[in-house]
Amino acid sequence: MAVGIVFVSHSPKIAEGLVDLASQMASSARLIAAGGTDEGGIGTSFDTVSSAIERADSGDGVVVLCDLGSAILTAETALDFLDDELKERVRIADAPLVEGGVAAAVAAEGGAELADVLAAAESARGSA
Amino acid sequence: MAVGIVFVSHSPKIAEGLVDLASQMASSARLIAAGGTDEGGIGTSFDTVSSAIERADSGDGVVVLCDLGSAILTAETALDFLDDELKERVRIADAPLVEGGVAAAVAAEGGAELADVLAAAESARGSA
Amino acid sequence: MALGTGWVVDWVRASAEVVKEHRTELVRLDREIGDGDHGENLDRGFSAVVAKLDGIEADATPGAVLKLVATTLISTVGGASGPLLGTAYLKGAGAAGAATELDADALVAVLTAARDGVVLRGKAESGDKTMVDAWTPAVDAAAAARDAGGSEAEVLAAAADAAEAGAAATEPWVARKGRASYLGERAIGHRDPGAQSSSLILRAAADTAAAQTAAATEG
Amino acid sequence: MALGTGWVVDWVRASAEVVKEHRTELVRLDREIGDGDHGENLDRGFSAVVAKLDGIEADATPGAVLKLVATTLISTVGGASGPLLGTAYLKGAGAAGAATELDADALVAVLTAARDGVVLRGKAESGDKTMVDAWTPAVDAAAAARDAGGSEAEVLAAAADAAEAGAAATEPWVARKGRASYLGERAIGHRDPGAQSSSLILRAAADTAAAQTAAATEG
Ligand SMILES: Nc1ncnc2c1ncn2[C@@H]1O[C@H](COP(=O)(O)OP(=O)(O)O)[C@@H](O)[C@H]1O
Ligand SMILES: Nc1ncnc2c1ncn2[C@@H]1O[C@H](COP(=O)(O)OP(=O)(O)O)[C@@H](O)[C@H]1O
Ligand SMILES: [Mg+2]
Ligand SMILES: [Mg+2]
Ligand SMILES: [Mg+2]
Ligand SMILES: [Mg+2]
Repeated sequence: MAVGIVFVSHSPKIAEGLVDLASQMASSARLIAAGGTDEGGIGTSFDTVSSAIERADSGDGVVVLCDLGSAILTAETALDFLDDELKERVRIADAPLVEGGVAAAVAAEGGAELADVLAAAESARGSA
Repeated sequence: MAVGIVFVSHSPKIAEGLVDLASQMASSARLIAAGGTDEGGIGTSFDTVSSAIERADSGDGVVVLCDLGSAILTAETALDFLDDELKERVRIADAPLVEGGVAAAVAAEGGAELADVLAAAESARGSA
Repeated sequence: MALGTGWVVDWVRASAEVVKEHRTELVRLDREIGDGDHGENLDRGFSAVVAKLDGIEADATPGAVLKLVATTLISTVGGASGPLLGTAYLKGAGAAGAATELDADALVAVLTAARDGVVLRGKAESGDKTMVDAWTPAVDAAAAARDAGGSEAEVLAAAADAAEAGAAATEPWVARKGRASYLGERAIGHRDPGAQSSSLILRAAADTAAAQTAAATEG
Repeated sequence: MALGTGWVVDWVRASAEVVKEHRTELVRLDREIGDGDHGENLDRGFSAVVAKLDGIEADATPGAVLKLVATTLISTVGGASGPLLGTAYLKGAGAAGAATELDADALVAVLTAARDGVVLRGKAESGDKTMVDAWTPAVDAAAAARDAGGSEAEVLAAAADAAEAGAAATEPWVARKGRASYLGERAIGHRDPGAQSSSLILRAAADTAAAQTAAATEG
């Protein structure tokens, strides 16, 4: 088991590319792309984000990274509609999407627990 | 004329998706994706980055945003090989790729000059 | 005249129509200080809501209809206004509770809860140049109209008037929340698209209430 | 025996061979504390260099060959080691200047400039668990061997020995630069892939110099 990571972006390509990128350094981490609208356009989808969070969870919790403010609004709303039990172990990171996402993925791959994966994301500034 | 922006990512999808995303808010800005290796894989390409910088410049300079450390190394090396005259008006931003990239694009679209586009990128934390 | 489920359904249909009618205008406002999709986003969302209206049960309460609007907007809008207005309708539904009719007090409670929902979700304050700048004056004006003994239709008309003025008042401001906050001074001179759409929706509430009241008086 | 363009070309070919031979090992090291491409990156880069060697002019200087290596690695490696080693060879080429032969002093100058190039580009310090931890001991040992009156081959052998030890010494460390810095304590127990490849390349320099010296002595 391990902490899962969800990448919420307005662009499906950004979310998918980030899974590609982070997978290289964290090949066994549970990384889920949640990008774009239901029609695949630029925007965010409540249903995509909600189901990504559910898929990312294996019991150890989920860290969600977002690109812009409206992605955060969508993610927070998705959280409100989750079962209380799952909701308790989901965290929305205050971190840059790509840089924080890679750091979170590496931490999750290393077996870090929820708070530590969140901290890895939030301390990332990505110029290592 | 306006400041151009180059998005250097290890992932071609991230760089392209970011052009899509930033274009929505800055449709006339000169935004160039420079993602992936020459073979389209995960990594960075000196040639892709160099020519993206040249294409982004219209005389007012270029701000370059990067995802990870090795992208910065590639961008800095590309700078070293540019003509001195162009090199003088290229800046590598110390900023998160997506969040800084959107902020820089909006600033460039508004006609901001090089230093101000750079400052917009570097002050972005992306949770507006 | 207290307003029932019929009014809520009329209001929602009228909202969908007015959003469609003003789609281009909302897109234009959002293109000026955002990403240019606000009209599309709301049109997509309200069209989806209308498509679901036929499926509601005959004895559905106003609150149940508001909840359907909430969940549908959240699932279909695809931009910041989805979670924001979705949360507004959801909290409004909560305030409506199981009531079958909404009197002036209940309407003020619903509007207040809706505004609080927007603020809870988006954390914007008055003056940040967001839809809050339509909702907060609307709530205040509705409460004042109710306190002055106004009818349900009068309460909603006061809300709509204040929302319209509130949306217009955003023009000279810099934005501190949402995409327009990227623009700094360049947002000055442009009306916030979300404030504008909220004022259209509140005007639809007032107009449908007035029509229902007129019909009841005649009938 | 001072070393000419023939040696540089031999060294580059030997580097390409040794990188190909150790490709899997370098990939494994990089998979443990990076993204698993270091062996591929360098193999791609040095193969491209070898493909260009046939095109060099008959009277090319050592510096010209080093510059060709530099620009080719920069264009083809696709990872951090491309700009880093590319800058190393570029600065090494600058130190070699227009000389047609490199004596012990010149070799120390080339190695020093190369290491300075890596540091200039990557800003890593000794102990950060990067290729610098192979290069800096190599430069120091080369200078000491030169000061002790060592031959060109002896200077390069000293550099190679020190680089090998330097690469091995990175194992117990936490990384402070490059991708491995994401891993924190988990990098402990793993050798830095870039330090390892640099030590292989420096060993190729020593081996080819020894072979040339032996051939000259026999011949
Ligand atoms: N944090 C916030 N609080 C309140 N309202 C907000 C906030 N962020 C955005 N808005 C509102 O949302 C509107 C934009 O909606 P829309 O265009 O549908 O979303 P997006 O910006 O994601 O494209 C803005 O005009 C503003 O009224
Ligand atoms: N800032 C730096 N300074 C010095 N060496 C570095 C730096 N960053 C990375 N390296 C070296 O590069 C090696 C990794 O190279 P490579 O795998 O080809 O690149 P990437 O990390 O982009 O995949 C590391 O093992 C390390 O020795
Ligand atoms: Mg919009
Ligand atoms: Mg949008
Ligand atoms: Mg690597
Ligand atoms: Mg790599």
